[in-house]
Amino acid sequence: MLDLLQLLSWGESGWGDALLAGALVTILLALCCVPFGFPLGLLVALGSQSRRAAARLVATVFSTVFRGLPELLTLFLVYYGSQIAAERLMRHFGYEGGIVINAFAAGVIAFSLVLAAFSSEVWLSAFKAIPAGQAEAARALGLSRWTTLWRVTFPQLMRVALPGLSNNWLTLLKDTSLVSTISLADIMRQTSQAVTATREPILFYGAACVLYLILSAVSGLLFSRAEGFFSRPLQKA
Amino acid sequence: MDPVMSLLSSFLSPSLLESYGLRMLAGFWITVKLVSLSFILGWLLGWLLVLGRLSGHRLIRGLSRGYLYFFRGSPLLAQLFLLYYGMSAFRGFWQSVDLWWFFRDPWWCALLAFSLNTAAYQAEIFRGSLLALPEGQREACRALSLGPVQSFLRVILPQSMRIAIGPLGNEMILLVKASAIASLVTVYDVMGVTKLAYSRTFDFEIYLWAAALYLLIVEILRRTLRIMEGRLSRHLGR
Amino acid sequence: ETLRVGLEAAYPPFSAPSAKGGYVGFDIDIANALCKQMQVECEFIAQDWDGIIPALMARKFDAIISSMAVTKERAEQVDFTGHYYRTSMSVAVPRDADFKGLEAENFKGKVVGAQSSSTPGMYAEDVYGKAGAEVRLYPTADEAGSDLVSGRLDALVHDKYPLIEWMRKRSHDCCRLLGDLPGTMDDIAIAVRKGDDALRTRLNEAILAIRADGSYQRISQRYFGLDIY
Amino acid sequence: MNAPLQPRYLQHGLADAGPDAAPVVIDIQGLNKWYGDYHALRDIDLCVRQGDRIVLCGPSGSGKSSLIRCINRLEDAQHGRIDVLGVDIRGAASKTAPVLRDVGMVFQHFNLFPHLTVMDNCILAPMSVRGLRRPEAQERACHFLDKVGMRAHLHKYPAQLSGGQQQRVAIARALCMEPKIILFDEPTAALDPEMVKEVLDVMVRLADSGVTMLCVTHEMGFARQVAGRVLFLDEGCIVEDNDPVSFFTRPRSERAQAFLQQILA
Amino acid sequence: MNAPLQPRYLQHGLADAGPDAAPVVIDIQGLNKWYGDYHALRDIDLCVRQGDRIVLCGPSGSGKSSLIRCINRLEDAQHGRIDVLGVDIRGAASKTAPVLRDVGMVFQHFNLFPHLTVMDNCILAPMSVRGLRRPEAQERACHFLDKVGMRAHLHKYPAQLSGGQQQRVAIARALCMEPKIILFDEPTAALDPEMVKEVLDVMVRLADSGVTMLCVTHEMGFARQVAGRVLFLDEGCIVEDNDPVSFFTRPRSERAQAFLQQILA
Ligand SMILES: Nc1ncnc2c1ncn2[C@@H]1O[C@H](COP(=O)(O)OP(=O)(O)OP(=O)(O)O)[C@@H](O)[C@H]1O
Ligand SMILES: Nc1ncnc2c1ncn2[C@@H]1O[C@H](COP(=O)(O)OP(=O)(O)OP(=O)(O)O)[C@@H](O)[C@H]1O
Ligand SMILES: [Mg+2]
Ligand SMILES: [Mg+2]
Repeated sequence: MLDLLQLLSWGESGWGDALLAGALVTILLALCCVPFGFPLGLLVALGSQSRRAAARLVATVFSTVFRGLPELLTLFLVYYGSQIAAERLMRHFGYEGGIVINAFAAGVIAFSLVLAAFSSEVWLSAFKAIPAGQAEAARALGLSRWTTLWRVTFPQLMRVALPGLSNNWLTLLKDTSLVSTISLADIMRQTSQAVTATREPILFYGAACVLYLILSAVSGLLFSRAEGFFSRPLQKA
Repeated sequence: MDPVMSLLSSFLSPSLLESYGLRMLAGFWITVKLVSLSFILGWLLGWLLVLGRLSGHRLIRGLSRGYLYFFRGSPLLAQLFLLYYGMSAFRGFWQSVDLWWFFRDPWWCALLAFSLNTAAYQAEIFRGSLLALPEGQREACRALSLGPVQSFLRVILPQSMRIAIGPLGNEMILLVKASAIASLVTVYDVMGVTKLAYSRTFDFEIYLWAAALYLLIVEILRRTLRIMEGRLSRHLGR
Repeated sequence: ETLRVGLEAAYPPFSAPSAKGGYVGFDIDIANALCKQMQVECEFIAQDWDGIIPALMARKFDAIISSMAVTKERAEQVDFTGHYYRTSMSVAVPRDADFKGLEAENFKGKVVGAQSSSTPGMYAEDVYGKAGAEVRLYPTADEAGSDLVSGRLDALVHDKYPLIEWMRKRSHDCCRLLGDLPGTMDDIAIAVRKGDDALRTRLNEAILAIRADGSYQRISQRYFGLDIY
Repeated sequence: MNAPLQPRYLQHGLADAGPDAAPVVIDIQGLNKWYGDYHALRDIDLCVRQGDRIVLCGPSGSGKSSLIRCINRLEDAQHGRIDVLGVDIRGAASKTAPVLRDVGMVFQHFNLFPHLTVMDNCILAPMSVRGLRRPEAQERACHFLDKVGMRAHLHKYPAQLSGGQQQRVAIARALCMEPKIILFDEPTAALDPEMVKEVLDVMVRLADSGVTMLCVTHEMGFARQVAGRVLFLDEGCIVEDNDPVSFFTRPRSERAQAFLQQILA
Repeated sequence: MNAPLQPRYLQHGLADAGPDAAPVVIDIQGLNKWYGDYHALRDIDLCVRQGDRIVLCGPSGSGKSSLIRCINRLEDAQHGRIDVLGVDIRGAASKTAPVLRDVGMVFQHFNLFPHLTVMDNCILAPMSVRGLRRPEAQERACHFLDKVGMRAHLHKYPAQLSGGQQQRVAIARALCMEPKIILFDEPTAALDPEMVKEVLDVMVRLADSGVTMLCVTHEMGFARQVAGRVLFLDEGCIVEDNDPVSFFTRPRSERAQAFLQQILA
């Protein structure tokens, strides 16, 4: 028992610091995707409701492709693809030698795209929940489309969308473990390293689970706060 | 068929198709089976969970919250791992209650883990769609004395499914992709087969094959869901 | 000058991460010896097995020293040096199982486990699978091992040395070695990018050099008590 | 019907009450309701007999909707006792459910089921609560839809109807359950005067068949013609409980006088 | 205001028209609207001058809401021309937006923004469309909320209001935009008679200040007192266009006669 705990401790013989470092990578990566992924998803949702056929097509293709492609492939495409492209380009200008695309940035780009594609469906379904009368009232008041979206639709949207978005977020948090394939040491990477080194799979996968659970407990708290904030006006009394 | 094949083989190597085509199909079938079964089981369990989560009973509410929290909060991979390898640690017990046949078989374990996992995600989707339902609908049900089952089946479900269907599509696609995780316990789906083939040939092309297959699945799903959504939105027909 | 070495670091006792950070194992020691011989710095970069060849090609590192067996398919993607050790495969079965021998027909209807994406995995599929065994492929041999212990598997095919190592460390009381599989001797070599002949030649010379000066034999003795070249 | 109620009824002291008066169907005592801090209903006492046609009126925000919603248990009152058909509806659901089945309601905002056609809106509850079979339920629905002039719109969805049409469907839906007590929350607000008259006829006929009605309305003409009794609410209190003739000619309370003055002016 | 309109106005031939009559603000010609197969509006011609107070009445489902929703471009008409303040509102959004900004509307179902307080509902549009600053907008909102008796409920959310209170907020919200034309869809349906009178006063004062009003209502008393002109719709046609006195005493069309008979009876 004691040596098991020792394995989780800090310092020379323990894996605690490695696991925490992995957790930091995971959470930073996921957090960095949020400011790109969710708004882009909203944009895609707006696009697929657009009156312009072109906008609808682009939105549909985006959502199908980035939901359909295995995340690993998206990641590879962004990471190796952009690297090979950059290298070709540089060689074209006569520069020989390696270019290294930052793995973290590649991860953020790839997962933002995936997050956007999945969240766009959630946004879209939330749009359906808003009665047509709201948009009509906004038009009758002469509100611009931007004001309508931002002041009328969005706050009502959030209440319905939040549970779905929290799904997206939690999925993202765990999908980021794929970055280990482009040599970023996230939670899962560190865990599997620890497992191979110590042959204590139950212990370390359990620890990883606990780390994820802590992350999702914190985010669950934030989400239910946000939900409370957006549904307060609709509560009776 | 022939011209299609020749077209395909002009940019995809036929040898690859020959040696792994059948296995890819078998993997595809595993994916379809795993996803559809676990999705349906998860759908049922998901509704139970969301009812529990909204119930007036504190204990039930707490339990379903805990369930949602655990299954959404931890990776499916870990859940499957714990279920599959964790259960085998209690082999003696399972044998004594005559359930070892279940936990011994990786397929059942995978199905169970996937159903439990997707139930949690689906429950949250359902909760969102219930939030979207105007309070007046529930009041009308009560005023008409519709029983809980009738209110649910005839009034609440059809309306909330309309809202839920998009995110449910997401969940289904995620399941399709997550089925790759089942190869962790030796249940090889499309992606599992792909990886296997890739690790033998190191031909990146096989991934493109898999990607095409995935895109196909997603596109079919998307279209089916659009049709269903259209049916559920008939009443809005202006 | 540094040599960037890619490795999987999930294949003890050949390569595994150490709690101190960094990696330990036979492959690492050999790599260090080679680097010393070549008078370069070794830099180890861990990489999932599935992505290890693409990563090499994308210049994440310059050589793979990760117990990679030479196969025809791999040779189409990368160039290999001469082997730095050779290994055959073995089969482990539960202690009380009654297997008559290693021949394929003995495995009909049995459940055989192996690591996926590995030569034992291919062997299990190609030989036992064709003979009517149910082949299950695991991400790593560890998981296959624990299923052998729990009774989900009837037999486990794996590379000989790791298998011995696993039985020694874990569960020697549960299982026994059925024997070496004939005709499965594999060359384990270093992979470099196609066309990177300069490096390949240097590595080849280095391998011969560490064999000549005896440092190879010392490492091999330390890990396995015999020379596995 | 219920012996101990007799004295309570007498104590209530309506002029025309006698020992053979109709049984009490709704009996409210000391009802108080708060929304948060806001005291919406104050010490409401009300006794309704079978076949009564009661009109609730009063200024906007006086608590009329709240009162009838409490009777239907759509709102929980914090204090007081509400007996409907002899059962305290603040009790366990298993006891109150059969009683509440006999209480119908027409909402101020209609609350039709948007995903069901007019016909399906009307047959859903009779089929699943009353156990009617489809043809019977449809027949009944046609009957009532006909009465409110909506027979021609059977297969439309609520979103395809005008405001008044929706309101009429809502009335028909409530009637299809053939409840013993029916609560109307401004059932004619969206109707044109012609239609008001038709609906009024339906309601008079209902009342004649022994159905008890509580109706919130702002149409004083309607009140004058249908009501057997008028309740005037203000700020959560019943300030006047009178027969319509006296209410409109010589209201007792000052508040009601002021209210009526505004209309008659 | 607009020279070519002059002849059209004369051809319309209202008795009191003269060369110095107020300018035309709404001009509808040959308007036809279908919902799927259903022909909801048939060949509507209508000319409204600045300051007119027009009441639209007619049986439920006759197309009143549809008509005023077309004027506001909430529904697209399939045929015909609708000029509002001199601009064809069936044109590009960039052209029609500034015009439609001057057209206010009060909905039959209120359509308040549920996530905003009463005050925020009222100041949102003035601030973001008219560019008012918060204190000005609030002052204006208080002014109108006061007029409809909702000053005390500033900080409540719509879900916490009674039906009539919601309706009054909806009226105040529309007024806060100080539109040149205002369309009411049954603005008093949920109001008690007292409140109706107050709202009516507000509307009369609005009209006096030159605002043009189109009001769908079922309250004939209201029509009698406020209207400058009464339009009677039936089955999608304007069957009568008259001044209120003649409309109520000697309606020209038979349909209107039948309609009025029902009420007066
Ligand atoms: N979306 C729709 N699809 C089909 N028919 C519709 C739709 N909207 C309205 N209608 C029909 O058009 C007709 C006119 O509707 P409208 O709402 O204009 O009536 P209204 O005069 O406002 O009636 P009310 O006084 O009851 O509100 C009605 O018969 C209605 O059934
Ligand atoms: N959920 C709530 N939270 C806070 N206050 C509420 C709530 N619901 C109603 N109220 C307040 O309670 C009072 C009574 O409301 P109620 O709906 O019963 O009025 P009403 O008599 O039906 O009015 P109306 O004729 O306008 O429909 C109102 O002043 C309203 O503001
Ligand atoms: Mg009310
Ligand atoms: Mg209308």
